Amino acid sequence: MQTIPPDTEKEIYRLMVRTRLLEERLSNLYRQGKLSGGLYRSLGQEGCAVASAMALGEGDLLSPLIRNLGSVLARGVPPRDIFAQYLARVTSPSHGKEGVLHFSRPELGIYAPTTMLGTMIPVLAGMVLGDRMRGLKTVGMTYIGDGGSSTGAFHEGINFAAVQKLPVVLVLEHNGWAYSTPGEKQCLAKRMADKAPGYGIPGITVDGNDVAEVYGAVREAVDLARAGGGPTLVECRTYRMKGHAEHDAQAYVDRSELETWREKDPILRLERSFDARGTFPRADRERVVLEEEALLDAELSVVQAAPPPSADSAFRGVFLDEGIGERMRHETFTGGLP
Amino acid sequence: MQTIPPDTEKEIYRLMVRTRLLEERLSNLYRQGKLSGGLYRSLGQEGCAVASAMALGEGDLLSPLIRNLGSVLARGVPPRDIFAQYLARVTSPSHGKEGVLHFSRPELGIYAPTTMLGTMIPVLAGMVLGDRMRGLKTVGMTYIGDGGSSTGAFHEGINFAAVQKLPVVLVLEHNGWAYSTPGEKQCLAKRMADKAPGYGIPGITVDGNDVAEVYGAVREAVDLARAGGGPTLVECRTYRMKGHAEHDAQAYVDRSELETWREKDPILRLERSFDARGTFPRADRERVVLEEEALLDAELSVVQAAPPPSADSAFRGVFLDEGIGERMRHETFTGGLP
Amino acid sequence: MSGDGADLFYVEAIRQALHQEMERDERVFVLGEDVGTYGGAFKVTDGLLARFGERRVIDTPVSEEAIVGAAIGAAIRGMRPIAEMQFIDFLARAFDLLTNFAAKNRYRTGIGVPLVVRGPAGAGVHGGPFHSQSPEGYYMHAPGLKVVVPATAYDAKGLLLAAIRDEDPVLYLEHKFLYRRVKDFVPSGDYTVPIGKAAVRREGQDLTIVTWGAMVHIALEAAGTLQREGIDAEVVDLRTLVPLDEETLLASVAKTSKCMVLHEDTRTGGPGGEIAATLAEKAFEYLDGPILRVTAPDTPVPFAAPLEAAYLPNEATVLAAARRLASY
Amino acid sequence: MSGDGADLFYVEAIRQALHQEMERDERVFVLGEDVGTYGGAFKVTDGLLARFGERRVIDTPVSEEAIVGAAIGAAIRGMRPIAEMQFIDFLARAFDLLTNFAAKNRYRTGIGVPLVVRGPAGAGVHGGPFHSQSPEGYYMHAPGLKVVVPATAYDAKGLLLAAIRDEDPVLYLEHKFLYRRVKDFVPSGDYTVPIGKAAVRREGQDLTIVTWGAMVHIALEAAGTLQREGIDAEVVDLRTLVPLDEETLLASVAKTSKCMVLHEDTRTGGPGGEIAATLAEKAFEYLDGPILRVTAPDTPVPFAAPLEAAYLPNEATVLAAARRLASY
Ligand SMILES: Cc1ncc(C[n+]2csc(CCOP(=O)(O)OP(=O)(O)O)c2C)c(N)n1
Ligand SMILES: Cc1ncc(C[n+]2csc(CCOP(=O)(O)OP(=O)(O)O)c2C)c(N)n1
Ligand SMILES: [Mg+2]
Ligand SMILES: [Mg+2]
Repeated sequence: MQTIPPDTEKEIYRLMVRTRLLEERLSNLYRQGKLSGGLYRSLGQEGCAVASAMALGEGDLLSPLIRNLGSVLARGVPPRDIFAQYLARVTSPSHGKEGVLHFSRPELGIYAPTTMLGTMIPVLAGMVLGDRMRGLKTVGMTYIGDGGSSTGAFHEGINFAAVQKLPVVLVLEHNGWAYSTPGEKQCLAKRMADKAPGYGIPGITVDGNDVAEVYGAVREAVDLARAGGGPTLVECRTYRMKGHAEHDAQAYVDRSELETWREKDPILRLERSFDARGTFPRADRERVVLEEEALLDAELSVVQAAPPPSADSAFRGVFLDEGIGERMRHETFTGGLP
Repeated sequence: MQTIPPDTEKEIYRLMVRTRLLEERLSNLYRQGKLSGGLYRSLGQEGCAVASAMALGEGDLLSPLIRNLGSVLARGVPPRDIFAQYLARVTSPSHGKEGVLHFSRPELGIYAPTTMLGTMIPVLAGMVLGDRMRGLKTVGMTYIGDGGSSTGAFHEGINFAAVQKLPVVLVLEHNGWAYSTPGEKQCLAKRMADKAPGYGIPGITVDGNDVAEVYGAVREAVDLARAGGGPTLVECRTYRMKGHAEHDAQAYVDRSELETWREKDPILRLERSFDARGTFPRADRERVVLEEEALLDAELSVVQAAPPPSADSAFRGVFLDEGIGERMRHETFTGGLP
Repeated sequence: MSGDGADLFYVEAIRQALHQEMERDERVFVLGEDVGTYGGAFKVTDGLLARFGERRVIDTPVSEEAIVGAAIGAAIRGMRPIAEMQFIDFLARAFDLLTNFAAKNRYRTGIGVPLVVRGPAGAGVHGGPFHSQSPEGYYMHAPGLKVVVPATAYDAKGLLLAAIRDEDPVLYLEHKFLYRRVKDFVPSGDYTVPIGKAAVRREGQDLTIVTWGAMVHIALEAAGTLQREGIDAEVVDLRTLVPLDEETLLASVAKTSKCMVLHEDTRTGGPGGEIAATLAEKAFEYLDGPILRVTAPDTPVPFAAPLEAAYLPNEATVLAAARRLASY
Repeated sequence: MSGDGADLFYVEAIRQALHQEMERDERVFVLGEDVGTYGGAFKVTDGLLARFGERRVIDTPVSEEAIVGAAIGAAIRGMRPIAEMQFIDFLARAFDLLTNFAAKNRYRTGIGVPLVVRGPAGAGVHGGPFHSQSPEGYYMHAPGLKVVVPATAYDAKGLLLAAIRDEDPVLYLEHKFLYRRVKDFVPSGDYTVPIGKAAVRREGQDLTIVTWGAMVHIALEAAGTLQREGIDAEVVDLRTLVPLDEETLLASVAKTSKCMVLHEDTRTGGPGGEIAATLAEKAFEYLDGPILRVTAPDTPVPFAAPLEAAYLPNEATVLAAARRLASY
């Protein structure tokens, strides 16, 4: 496994902090009734998202799931984009047409999935297939949950990537839950990485809350992919510390399990590791936190000042040819009368 | 592995012969232009179909793929049903509405799949789930090819059966080809049975042309299923000796590979084994062949005498309530005018 | 039908139907994502697990094909499965199983598939493109499938009981916007609302608004406004889309001579076409004006509130069309 | 358009379009089951592998979701993928990917998905329920997707070239019955048939038959017979279902005042509804008779020849309806 460069480790720390603080702001906004739609937290899983994304190279592609806020931040998406998505502002990357992390930023290599779990896997495979045809050495990374791995699209997608030896890294976030459904009702495999041999690809299980482990394993998978070795399934064991979404009080979760995992918090663990190694003093870390707070406050206020999208735009952008949409808009307001 | 009882072995022999001879007749009819639609041969794979089906118990359920003629014959479907399906006679179990092995004979535990590969797996899982709720100890068996195992429905179905510990036996017929596509373009797994651990279920690979091996492994899987142990994936290595269908001259197949497999023919091998053990003398076997020829000729002539279905029935049977169909028929002939 | 009952929310009516039918018929069971412990994403199946246990209230993996497939299998073997889609949008992932396996099985093999697929449809809650669709147009087009679309709590219970007892597959589209917004009297006892029968929600002479689901309430609102303008609109709630109650539809248009179809599904190739075509064939002589369609536009359902509001037909769009039609 | 060319079968025209466009544009590639070594179940892609190699002619696993999904991804990254469904019926297995991912991506994210999904549709070859469907009604209803349905070899080539060059996803339905039965002049050079433009195949005064695909040939046959009976039918071949050429449609009905829609897809919720509704809205003043729909019934496609013949609209059913309409 590849080791994590010291600067990268600090950057991971900063990005985990950013992720957590950003979500805390979103959570406050949610409770104030200011968000449009639901909020899906990644509390306790930030390490897996951030460290995996940091293992990608320039020009690589990443498609997040709803909980991979840390991944898109790590790839350079500014917090304002996230606020604007959740607040459904016209300045959001999707111009208010979509919510959550469902937006594309092609210049950052970020591509929106759809809600339907698993479907991004064949789509991502196609992206790097296309890039390979164009002579690019792009690696693509996406995520799947212990729940989403039960979908047919997961199976078809990873198998296609395998037979085509496509440069795909599939990070399986095994966080114990799919909404309220526990792992053992989702899949009986001992490890989710046991699925890999069935596709003839490498599979590895790592501690998803240990950023060094995640980074190392994913980096190796990225290198293998880029070298033409095909996809790798990287199972990250982690834990969803909140309910499925903010409305879910996770009544079905054993409180002691939460306690156990709170101790394994990825930020806490990295801090302890820094302390143990004496590499990134507490004072410096506190400065990071303050900087991040300031950044987020600034970004949020910019976004809050932005207007919602205008009704008219609802009818635009289905096809490149806007004429089709024009007719549509007209008909909507006339019931089709000429 | 369970050993095969002597009578069962002889019965398997008879059924393999029946399968082969029946297909030869169908092939002749096909060449005479008398079949409705295509013909999909199981030449060289009869052992796997017959021996697996023979391992089921009374009341168990079986759903075939197009090449599992031997399986349905083993479960008691009379040859006339098969002829009638291929000749699209009104006396066919589907009354001419469907072709090939797409028919149900619930009293024999036979259920039609659809063409879409993989979809029978979740459906069969549901059948035995339903039976379990009704207090029955039914085991369900179905088949999937090296090609069909790439479908999402395979994945969702077997995983669902696994978590529900359903009594399902999934026989994976690894015959080297999916239409013209060779195994290595379908899946990179070393063995298809390597998929099993990814579902937390047992997986075994057997020589699909050795009826004793197939029977033994499947019988064990059936027993495990009935005892509540959940599904098993039984990979049978075999070879498709003909093209995908009769119209396919299999130009893409290496002739020497065909030669190698011709030597491994399941009927030939069982005959050699009988000879080696001196258990089922050649003369007795020849009698079996003659009996089967006579049976098939008789059944075929009955079917050939039967009429095609009448046009009217095309409009019936969509819903239990035939009133809906009546209206439909009327409209078809009036363009909707009242 | 018993005289007892209570005003219930739409979601409560569905839940009551599930409880009562599982009580009455042990062949009935429920499967889907988070339907057990959690009681369903919208709490529709709340309480079922406690009452009926894990064998009849099955939390499945995230596998819509397995859910619909298993329901098909169980139905073929004599059970009465009810498959929940967490959001009806996800039924797209089992499109083949529902339209090709379930819907065609009786015709192909003689064996009916008495299952119900149900789940929350419709927009209005800022769910965005994949938690807001009204896919009735797709499924109406699948031969062998029935489609029901309750607009009231009374119908929600009665149609669900009818759907479960039907010998053929039924898609039951419950409108998530109505779950906790519509409340009406629901008899506590056993009753069914027959599949294939529309309800005239408001009688009128001047024009007919044909609609279903959440749009029934928009239509009634608009009809009230129109009344004050001297336009007397009849509102027909189809309740079932397949099979269509042509009798009620034709009788209404024979009376009013003018018709508008109002639906939340998108326009092109949508259910409005079927209804308009039926009228253009069979009510041509009655018609004194074009058949209008007021529908969602041919776009995904947008996320932001102002966009979603523009997307959804509302009282204003209905009024604008109705006025033009009335004065035609 | 070059003056050179030859009479080609429909299947040859498609193949020629594929060859020429792959030659012209290196972003174009083909993927699907058995499209390479075997040249496709119907030999549509024959010769492509030899000419363009494995990287651009990809034999995939039996995975329709992966095929459509990979095509989406490649299109998003600037390629021009052509995904073949071995039979178009199997597209049901990628329904979600096509209707929810491909079709909605531009609207949701601003990134278009210029892919083509193509495959053999239609009945008439005793393929039974899953090798014979005409699913245009489903896909017309998906906002963001274009749907084209060539009836001639000329259009087969020209529409395919237009589809590949379109910036949005296009479903290209080729009719398997026509592959080796329809033959007409196909220019050897580069040309496109614009998406969204219908063709008047036969001018007439008395009634309009609106149709597409294999039914165009039935309509023309029927129109010939009707001519001898003194009924002058106009035949409009839509060629594209989305976006619909309303101009040609309305102009024709303005002239004839009577219209029949003829299609091979099933009736309820099918494309005929959309066309009838469009006319009932926008051509109401022109209409001198009901709009008829002559379609396949709401059943699966049956297997046996006499059943399939009863299922398919044919000259006799068209004539019966046309006569009634003419004398209305
Ligand atoms: C195909 C599909 N079915 C259902 C859903 C609804 N859904 C959203 S998240 C979720 C649970 C996912 O669990 P998992 O994949 O483990 O991811 P996690 O939420 O744990 O991050 C479900 C069922 C969906 N998005 N897509
Ligand atoms: C979902 C689906 N896609 C495509 C097909 C078309 N098709 C029929 S058989 C076949 C090859 C199947 O190969 P395999 O599963 O290995 O079975 P075999 O023919 O070798 O018995 C294909 C692609 C299908 N029936 N279903
Ligand atoms: Mg999870
Ligand atoms: Mg095979």
